Amino acid sequence: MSESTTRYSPLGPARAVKGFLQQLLSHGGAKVGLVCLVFFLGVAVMPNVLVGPLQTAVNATGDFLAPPSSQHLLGTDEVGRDVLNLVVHGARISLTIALLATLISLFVGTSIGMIAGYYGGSVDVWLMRLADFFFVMPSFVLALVITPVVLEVMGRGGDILGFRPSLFVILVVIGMTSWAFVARIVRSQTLSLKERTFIDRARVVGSSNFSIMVRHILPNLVPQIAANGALVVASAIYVETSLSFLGLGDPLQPSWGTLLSLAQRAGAASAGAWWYLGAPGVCVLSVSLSFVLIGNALDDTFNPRRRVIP
Amino acid sequence: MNGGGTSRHIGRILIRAIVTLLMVAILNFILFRVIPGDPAKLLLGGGRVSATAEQIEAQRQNWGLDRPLLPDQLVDYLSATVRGDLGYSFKFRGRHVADLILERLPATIVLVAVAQLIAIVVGVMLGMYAGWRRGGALDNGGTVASLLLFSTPSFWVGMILVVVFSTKFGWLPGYGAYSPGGTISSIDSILDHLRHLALPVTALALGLIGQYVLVARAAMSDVVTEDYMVTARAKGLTNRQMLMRHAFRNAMLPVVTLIALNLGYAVAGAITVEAVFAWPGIGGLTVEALNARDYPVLQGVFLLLGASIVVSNMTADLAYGLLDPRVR
Amino acid sequence: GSSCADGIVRIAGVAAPDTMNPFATWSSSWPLYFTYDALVGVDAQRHDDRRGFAKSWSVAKDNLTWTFKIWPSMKWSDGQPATARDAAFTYNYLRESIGRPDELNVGYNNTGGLENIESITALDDETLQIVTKSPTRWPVDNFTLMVPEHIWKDVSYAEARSTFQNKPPLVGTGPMIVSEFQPGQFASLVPNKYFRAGPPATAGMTYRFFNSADPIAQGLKSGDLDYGMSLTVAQWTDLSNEPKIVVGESRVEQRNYLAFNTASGQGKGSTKALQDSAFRDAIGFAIDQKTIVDRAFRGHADPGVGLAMPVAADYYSDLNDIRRGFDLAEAGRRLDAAGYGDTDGDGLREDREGKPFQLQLITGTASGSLEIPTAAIQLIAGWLEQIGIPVTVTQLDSGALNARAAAPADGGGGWDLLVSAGWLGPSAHDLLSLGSAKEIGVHNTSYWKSDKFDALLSEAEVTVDLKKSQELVNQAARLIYTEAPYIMLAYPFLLDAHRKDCFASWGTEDAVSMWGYFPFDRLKPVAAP
Amino acid sequence: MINTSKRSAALLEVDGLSVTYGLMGASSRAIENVSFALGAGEAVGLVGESGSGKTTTAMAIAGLLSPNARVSSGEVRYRGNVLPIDDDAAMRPHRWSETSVVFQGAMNALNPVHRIITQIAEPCMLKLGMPRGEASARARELLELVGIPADRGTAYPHELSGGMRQRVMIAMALACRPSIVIGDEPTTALDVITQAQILKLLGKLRSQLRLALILITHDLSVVAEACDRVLIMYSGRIVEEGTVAEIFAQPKHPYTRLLIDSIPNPANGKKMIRPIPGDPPNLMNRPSSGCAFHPRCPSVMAVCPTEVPSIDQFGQERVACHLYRSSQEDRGASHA
Amino acid sequence: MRDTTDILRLESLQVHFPIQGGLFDRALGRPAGAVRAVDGIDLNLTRGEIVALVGESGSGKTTVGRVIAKLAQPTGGKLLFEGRDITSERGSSALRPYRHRVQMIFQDAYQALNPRHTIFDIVGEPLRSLRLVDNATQLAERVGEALASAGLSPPGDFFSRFPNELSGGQRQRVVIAGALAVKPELIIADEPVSMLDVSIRAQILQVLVDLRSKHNMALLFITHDLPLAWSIADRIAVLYLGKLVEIGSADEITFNPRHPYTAALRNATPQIGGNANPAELRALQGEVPSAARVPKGCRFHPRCPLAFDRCRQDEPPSVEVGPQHMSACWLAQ
Ligand SMILES: Nc1ncnc2c1ncn2[C@@H]1O[C@H](COP(=O)(O)OP(=O)(O)OP(=O)(O)O)[C@@H](O)[C@H]1O
Ligand SMILES: Nc1ncnc2c1ncn2[C@@H]1O[C@H](COP(=O)(O)OP(=O)(O)OP(=O)(O)O)[C@@H](O)[C@H]1O
Ligand SMILES: [Mg+2]
Ligand SMILES: [Mg+2]
Repeated sequence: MSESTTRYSPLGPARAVKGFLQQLLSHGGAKVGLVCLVFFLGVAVMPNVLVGPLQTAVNATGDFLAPPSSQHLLGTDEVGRDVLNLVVHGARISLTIALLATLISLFVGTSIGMIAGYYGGSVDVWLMRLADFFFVMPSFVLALVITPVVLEVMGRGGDILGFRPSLFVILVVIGMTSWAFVARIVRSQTLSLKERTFIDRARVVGSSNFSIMVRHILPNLVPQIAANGALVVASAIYVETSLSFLGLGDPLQPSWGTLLSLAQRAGAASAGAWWYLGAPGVCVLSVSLSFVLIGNALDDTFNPRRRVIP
Repeated sequence: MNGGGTSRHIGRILIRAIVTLLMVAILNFILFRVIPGDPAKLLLGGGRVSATAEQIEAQRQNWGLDRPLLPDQLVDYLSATVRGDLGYSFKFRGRHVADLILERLPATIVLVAVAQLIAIVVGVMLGMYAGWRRGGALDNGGTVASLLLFSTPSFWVGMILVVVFSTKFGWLPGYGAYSPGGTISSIDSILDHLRHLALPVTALALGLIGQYVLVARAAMSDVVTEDYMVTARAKGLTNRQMLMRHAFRNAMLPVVTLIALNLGYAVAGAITVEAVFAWPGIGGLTVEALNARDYPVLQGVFLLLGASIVVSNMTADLAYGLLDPRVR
Repeated sequence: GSSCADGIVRIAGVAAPDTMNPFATWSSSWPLYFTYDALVGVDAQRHDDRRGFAKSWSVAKDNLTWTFKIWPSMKWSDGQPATARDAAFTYNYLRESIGRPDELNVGYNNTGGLENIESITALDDETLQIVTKSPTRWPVDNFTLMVPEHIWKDVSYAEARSTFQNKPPLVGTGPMIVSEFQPGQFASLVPNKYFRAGPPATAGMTYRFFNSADPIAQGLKSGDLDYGMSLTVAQWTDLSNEPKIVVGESRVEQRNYLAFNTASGQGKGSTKALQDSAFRDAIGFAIDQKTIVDRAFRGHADPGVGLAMPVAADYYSDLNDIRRGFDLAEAGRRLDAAGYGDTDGDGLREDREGKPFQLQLITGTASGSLEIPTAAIQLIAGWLEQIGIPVTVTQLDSGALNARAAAPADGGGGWDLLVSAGWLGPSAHDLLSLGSAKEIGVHNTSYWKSDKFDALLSEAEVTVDLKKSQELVNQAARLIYTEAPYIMLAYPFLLDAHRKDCFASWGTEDAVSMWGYFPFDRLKPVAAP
Repeated sequence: MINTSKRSAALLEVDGLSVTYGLMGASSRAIENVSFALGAGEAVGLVGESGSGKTTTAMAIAGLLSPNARVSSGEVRYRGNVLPIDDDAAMRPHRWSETSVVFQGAMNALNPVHRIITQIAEPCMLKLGMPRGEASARARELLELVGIPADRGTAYPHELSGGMRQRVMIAMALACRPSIVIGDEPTTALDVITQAQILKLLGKLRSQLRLALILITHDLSVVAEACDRVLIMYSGRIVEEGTVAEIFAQPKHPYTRLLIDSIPNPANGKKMIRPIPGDPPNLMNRPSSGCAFHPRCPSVMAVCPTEVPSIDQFGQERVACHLYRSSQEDRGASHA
Repeated sequence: MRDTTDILRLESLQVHFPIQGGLFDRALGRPAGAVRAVDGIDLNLTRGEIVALVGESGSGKTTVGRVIAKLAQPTGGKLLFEGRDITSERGSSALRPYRHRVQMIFQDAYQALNPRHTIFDIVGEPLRSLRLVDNATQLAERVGEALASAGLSPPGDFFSRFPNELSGGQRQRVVIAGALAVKPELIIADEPVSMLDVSIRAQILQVLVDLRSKHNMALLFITHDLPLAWSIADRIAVLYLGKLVEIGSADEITFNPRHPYTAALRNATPQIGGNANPAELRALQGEVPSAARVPKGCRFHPRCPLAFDRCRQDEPPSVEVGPQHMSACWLAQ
């Protein structure tokens, strides 16, 4: 986009964004979701400030599976670590995995969906069959099979983007297995956008296919992508939790899912250690609920039909 | 359009389902060939034993693994699959994968069917009502509750249910499908089975209810803004008549699709819940197979999942056609 | 429906038996133990009141010829006579498969040790003679399960190692016969009315299989189960407060160890440092077995020392003269001295060429062993981090773990550190398998090779005399301790519990055997109050 | 032509009706002080541009205002009785039996999942209590009446062309033998030939069944063809009312005049088209006081931006424009 | 003096859309049918001429427009621009010179404007994609110019607005401005005013007519409104089911139609004053046949009040019935 566009329309987008935010925030659910999300993002950004460095088996001081007390607000785990400390530190990993996985899945899903919808014909048929496979195989199950394999193949040392490779593997696998849902939505939306007259107009005024996709179709997909993106985040958190729960997490970087899995393996459920199960579970629940709430609000804000009814 | 349109519609859906199923089978085949680990060695008992080269070679020939992957092995695989022969399990040595799956399927089906049934009845009713009376107390409360349920991992709900109802109070059994031993009269054993079903079904159904409420509500609130609802009102229909004769069936369209799709995902969705409740179903089998690298079983499970989702997709399409004359 | 009412003993474990064919699987030892006897096996050597297929045994002066007296007029559970011929058949069935493509080397009943056997013959119905090529305690140490000839004689080797299901009801000489088997769910057992000591007093058994210990703890609490094993510490502690439950812990043959990839540098591990015994030895100083026992096992384990675990009392030694103490500073000093200092001052050590390295630790629980607590891994990674050696951890399921720990030639490798566990028999052969060149990639997961060690091992294998055998094992254990391809972490206890409200006679010491059916052959229903 | 309101007693009287819509806290006035009368069998056209309040007026008469609408003043009388147009439940018996509506987009106004015959028969069964068989016999009759072969009754709405769907709507509207049919732009989405067919059908039915017709459109020429009288609406108010002949021959209000001028008419050789300056009124640019048309009016006077003109009788017509006040007063004076 | 050479020529232009055959049809190799949207049209436009294309819904008007705008590919016939055959040219870069000279205005202005682009972006888009400007200043200049000539002034006020902030008439002007920005020689206007309120139609028409007089631009005006066509066009072409049934000067077609369909169209159009009388409202019988099942013989015969045997057998050729007046009816032969 040329510079002049922005020069001549400095107000336009800003105004649109402002109006949109106002409308979004008039939604009670979105407010709750955003507050909750900001809270967890804050927690994820500065865990050390809040609860000190991550406790490990080496420096844990607490008692064995002690119930919540004034010293350990959320009790302790089976090696005596403070559960509050663990969930606070788990926020960063869980959120990073969820957000990055979502980005990957949105990117792949949007590209494939848009290309399939725009070009149609055999491109569409083949891409959508591929999407069908990923759609048909629940991403959780697919990730379940692929994760250990990828871990095995590329689980060598080193850092990728500051993460242990195993985490990176998990987020890539979640991203790569959950795009089909996005692709379907984007495709159907693209199909209907493609029929809109402004696409014809863009062609008549000489825009290329690429520019039509990027400048005309993509911006109109943003609401859909945003609204569904929120749902994808929720499901990414869910998949990460389930994978970790079945023992595919990284035991040294406790995500909420890993914590749940540790709790399960320690027998917390049958030993009645509800705090150990409850704390990470409530975190997972709150974050995915926030995203669902935001997604819902986005959907409502963008969907003109629903706005009609007061 | 006429009857030809309908049969064409059904034909299209069938073709699509078959193509997807074929695709699932092929990708399935490829997926499990690219996984590292020599199946011949796995057949020889994994890492536990050191096998000689001849033994491995013999295994290869025995299982046709020495032949080219494409097309020979693929063709073999596909034709065997079509015949219902899913191969032998690595772990449960010598047992047919199909048998293993069939053995475990009933438990999963009972679990999933009961949970779905409850969720559909409760969720759709609540959701439709909330959408019809949008903005009412039930709508607001119900929506918040459904969002909450929708975002809660069902296995976590399961664990919490276990802590509360089994560990703390001991009211309901928290694992298995029936009490050990089995020399009880049949009525008792049904009751026993139902008691065992209670918690896992609750864990599964709660999340589903949330989902159904949300979708049914959204569908209904879309329908009430439609022009034909104004027509219905103009005709002087009572609210009840408008709801039952005009709104319900139209609002059911997206709901039916979701229900059919969900039925397909039911098995996959039950895996973690089965793990929590030690439910002797497909989920447990999947986890066991995964731990033992039992690729034939995993492949079979995948095929089952794929097929069930494809079939349910197809059902959704057909049901949609049945309910909505426009797509016929 | 409680056990008190129907007299059926309900037990459960974290287990996944796959087939009832002991020639095809390792993972079904627990229902099969109730049905089949070993000839002598572990229990009979440890406890006077426990015997297997043989009533008594002796070895000739040459230490080569063993004579076993089989119980007179013993019967299989189908009423057929159970004689020395069946025992000879079982062994010869295995032995004759050696060298064939479908050698019976995949299951619990396998050919291991039989290559050293000259002959196995039934002198008469009650006498079995085993002649070995060189002296060995194998004839009494092996735990091969005796199967009836009339069932197995028609089973081909190919079938026996794979497809033969051995469908229940089984035919065995044990007290309880597997009458129904549902993979992933349960096995039902009924009393063997021909059991040599008279049929058990209970009405039968149900053995349920679970993937985790949660249902077991719940079942014990609710009275659904009479006995459960593989409990976690949390559950065990919780259950110990229940009035009707007796918790128990038993020392078992499991060793939890840290293995170094000594074949590194051939592209199979990230740093050559792992080949250096000085490096490994130094790391040994950074590992505190006592803390591992205290924090990770909460005291329910013995601290790791050498190859032999305390339960193998004949061979155990605490090696106190050469034992490394926990001392992080000392570990650092030794690493510095060996050339693994921190030359660029980033707080991380470099190898001798000055290249930084990071160790990849893989871990997971091998099937059939007790779970390795995550806390142990965290401790190790933490200590190594403190001495300037960064570690990444990858947790693998048992299948992946097997594949990765396989010999480099078989596609294994690609890791630096391995925390795993093994549970073998208490015989010298099994104890030393960790360092055996023949077992590389199977039991020897560090790929470590030492001619000296192998020499000691082969000598121990042909030694019958216990004293001499002890000495050989001791030497081998010291050798491997100083060379440090492994650091023993702990010998975990098996945590179990039983209810005392329906059945009595659980016994006291070593309450439940991990090598046989005791005390389930002698449980008695508690008289109704 | 004679003023029909004198020919027969008024079937429907709208008196000073104002409707406001509440939207996100604010409220906007959609129609203001609308009054007119409709005789039995009479056809009145309601003309105005988009947003001028035509639909709101029609919906108010039929008692179908949306939940966020409020009748702020005025009333509607049917056969002399005040209709409870604010009360959904109380209006129910009146709907369809007395007043039925033919909506614009028949595609959306028909329920897509029911066969058309069911939809036509539905009000017969529910409102008149006919048994199913009788109701569907009547539905078939009605289909034939609007020119659709009865055996097409089993079709679904999407299987019909736009013109046929509009006929189905008309058949449905006649189901309970109402005395008033409101057509809300019944032909706007159709092309000329189909439009002509529908208008012809409405005319035929009107004379056969003595229906009163309120025809809403933004197309003056449609009214010219199909109605007796015209009401011109602008920005929520009626600005002019008169018989078709009078209005087209001698439009009074400047808006009406410009409107007629902007339509090309080969019949009198009027080729081009004088644009009406400015934009149609909407919520943003609606003048806050005075005559709503004054920003676009070529004959704007000083009084126009400040004072709302009242609608006054002017011969056979009524017109709301300051231009005519004096003459009206003159007339009034001469009368007196 | 106006340059009156041919700018555009359609020679037996044909657009058939394939009907997706059923599964079994395809399996049996049965030929699937086709929608004969445009079925052999000859039409020429000279520079500066306004030709109206009239016909009822589904007659193929839009399809003709789309073919000329290179949005649809004809299945037969030729499209000649200044004598050059450009029927088979495709691809955005190959078509750039053509797009520079031929633009299109769409019926639904709201649909034709991307709701997420500002007016500046929309009007500037052709200039950028056809590489007609070198820098931002030039772009702003040309956009302003275009907006002004479409009657949106001052142009600066509109630059940063979004389509939903404009009234319907203004939106249609933006569409026109977008087409004008490249200074084309031919504009195809597909029912440019049918979505607009009567009171603003005239404004838009005024803009279009002015273009012709100022820039000598040719205009293909698509409408279903005969009086409107008469008021704006030099010539009127009447389309029925994909075929031109009559073409002639605007006055000839309006006052002296030689084809029964044109006459029916004229009669169906409601008119104000004059002979306006509901009783005289004559309507054609029957529905428009589907373009997928074009009747044999004269395609109008099933609805024609004057049809006779020959009409049912043979398709009438187009013959000259007056100066520049062609009609395809057996009665006119
Ligand atoms: N449900 C509603 N809520 C809020 N405002 C409304 C509602 N319905 C109509 N309006 C507003 O009331 C005014 C009159 O609308 P109405 O639909 O009566 O106009 P109309 O003359 O029928 O227009 P059109 O020709 O577009 O159908 C408009 O400004 C419109 O935006
Ligand atoms: N992409 C397409 N695929 C199949 N059929 C088409 C397509 N586009 C148009 N048609 C068909 O071609 C015929 C002519 O359509 P076209 O849109 O050109 O008519 P029109 O005269 O512009 O009608 P309207 O006045 O309704 O705009 C119609 O029968 C239409 O259904
Ligand atoms: Mg309206
Ligand atoms: Mg068109």
